[in-house]
Amino acid sequence: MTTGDLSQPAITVSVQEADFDIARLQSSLLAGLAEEGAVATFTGYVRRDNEDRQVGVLELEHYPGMTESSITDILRQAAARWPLLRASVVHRVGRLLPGEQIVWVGVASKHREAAFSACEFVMDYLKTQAPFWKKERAGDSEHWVAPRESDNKRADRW
Amino acid sequence: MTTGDLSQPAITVSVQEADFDIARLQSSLLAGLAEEGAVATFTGYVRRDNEDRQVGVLELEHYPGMTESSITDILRQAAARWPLLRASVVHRVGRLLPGEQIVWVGVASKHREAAFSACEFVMDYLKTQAPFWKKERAGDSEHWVAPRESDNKRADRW
Amino acid sequence: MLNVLFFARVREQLGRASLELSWPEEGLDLDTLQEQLCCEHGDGWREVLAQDNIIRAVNQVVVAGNTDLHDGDEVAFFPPVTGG
Amino acid sequence: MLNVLFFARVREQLGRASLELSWPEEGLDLDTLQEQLCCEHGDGWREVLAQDNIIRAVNQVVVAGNTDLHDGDEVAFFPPVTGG
Repeated sequence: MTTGDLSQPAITVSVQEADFDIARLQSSLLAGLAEEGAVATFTGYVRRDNEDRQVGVLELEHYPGMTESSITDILRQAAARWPLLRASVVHRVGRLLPGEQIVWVGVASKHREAAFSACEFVMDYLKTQAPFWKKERAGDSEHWVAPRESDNKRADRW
Repeated sequence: MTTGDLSQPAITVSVQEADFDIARLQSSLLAGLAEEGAVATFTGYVRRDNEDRQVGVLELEHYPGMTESSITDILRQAAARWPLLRASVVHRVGRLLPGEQIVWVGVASKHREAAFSACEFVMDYLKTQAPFWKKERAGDSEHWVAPRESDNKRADRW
Repeated sequence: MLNVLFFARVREQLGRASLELSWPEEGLDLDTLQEQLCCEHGDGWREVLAQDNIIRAVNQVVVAGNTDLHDGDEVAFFPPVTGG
Repeated sequence: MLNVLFFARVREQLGRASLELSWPEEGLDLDTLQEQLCCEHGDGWREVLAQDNIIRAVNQVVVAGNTDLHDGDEVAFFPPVTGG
């Protein structure tokens, strides 16, 4: 697990094998804030099937160091575009089972517009910029997940 | 507390005085689903100040019956526009203190685009369509919160 | 019978949350109901109910403009909503 | 010294996760490094590294096009990312 804390606004990034507790993450996002108003979150789960293939196990590989710094950079970009109070990403790596939580993005802001936009922006950039690679296994077969063209288009919107 | 469950997709609405547990709400959103992928949530909190006024206590009035049915209608509209698996709204009424949770919107979908859009749509319509009224009290003074013009503009986008 | 409800600022300004009216044999529409309420309760009510942002709902559905009412209807007057 | 890393499909196709190269006195750029790797390891490597969606990063920052390298740099080759 790697954690970084950077002020103005506070940004937290964690890349970890362990599962995470969304209630605790949301409390941490708000802890000590003198003001809040809105929190938008996103939680991604391992699909049970992907493009008609059953998923048995998902293996998530990452680039230690670069993964954390690229997520930090994504969060800083979001904080430069919208008035955020806190922004946090937790992303799991290693072996995951269908239905398990993979990723959580939480953004606190005084206003919901900023919270929603920043949360969606971060997810779009995570999908296209952060060095993670998914491999699906089912029985004897294995399959690197291909990037979705629609993800690139969504990231290009911003 | 009033709860309604409607299928395809399952919609849940609760208007209640009691506080709520976001982790439990998110588990309920996913319980029994044969597939998921993405959950977008929004949590609104009582502001500590609003347009430079300190907020001591917030009183939330609603129109019992119409409030629940108008939220159900908003969720049905969202489900008609995006492919949702589940959508849920919890909204508190009564006396609330600054920093307390007021509202939670959770949307589960196979894809994050639908989850984000529907969650934001529901919040925009809640703000402008559901019969709730906020009154702020601070010391001896009290003040009905005025609707924000920007909220009407946001709801008109959809 | 008609059940008439007032919420939030409207409720406070009128000093009451609801009233019941017996159903008139000749029928009634929403604008006429509002005019009757103002006639019975005086200019204070007229001022409150004529505010141009007042929302009117019949049987818990917001109504734009005038509409016929029916025996047993629930009519509500309230200011713009501020939930969420 | 240069530290070269391979991830995901690239790592599997090359059959290794990393290698170290001593720093050449005459200097080196990214395209030249890639060409050297292909010359040393054969056409299998050339095929893998020449795939047009391969991403190259220097010191953990993605690089578009060629760039000069420096002694001590960390260079990585990987396929398009699929996190989130």
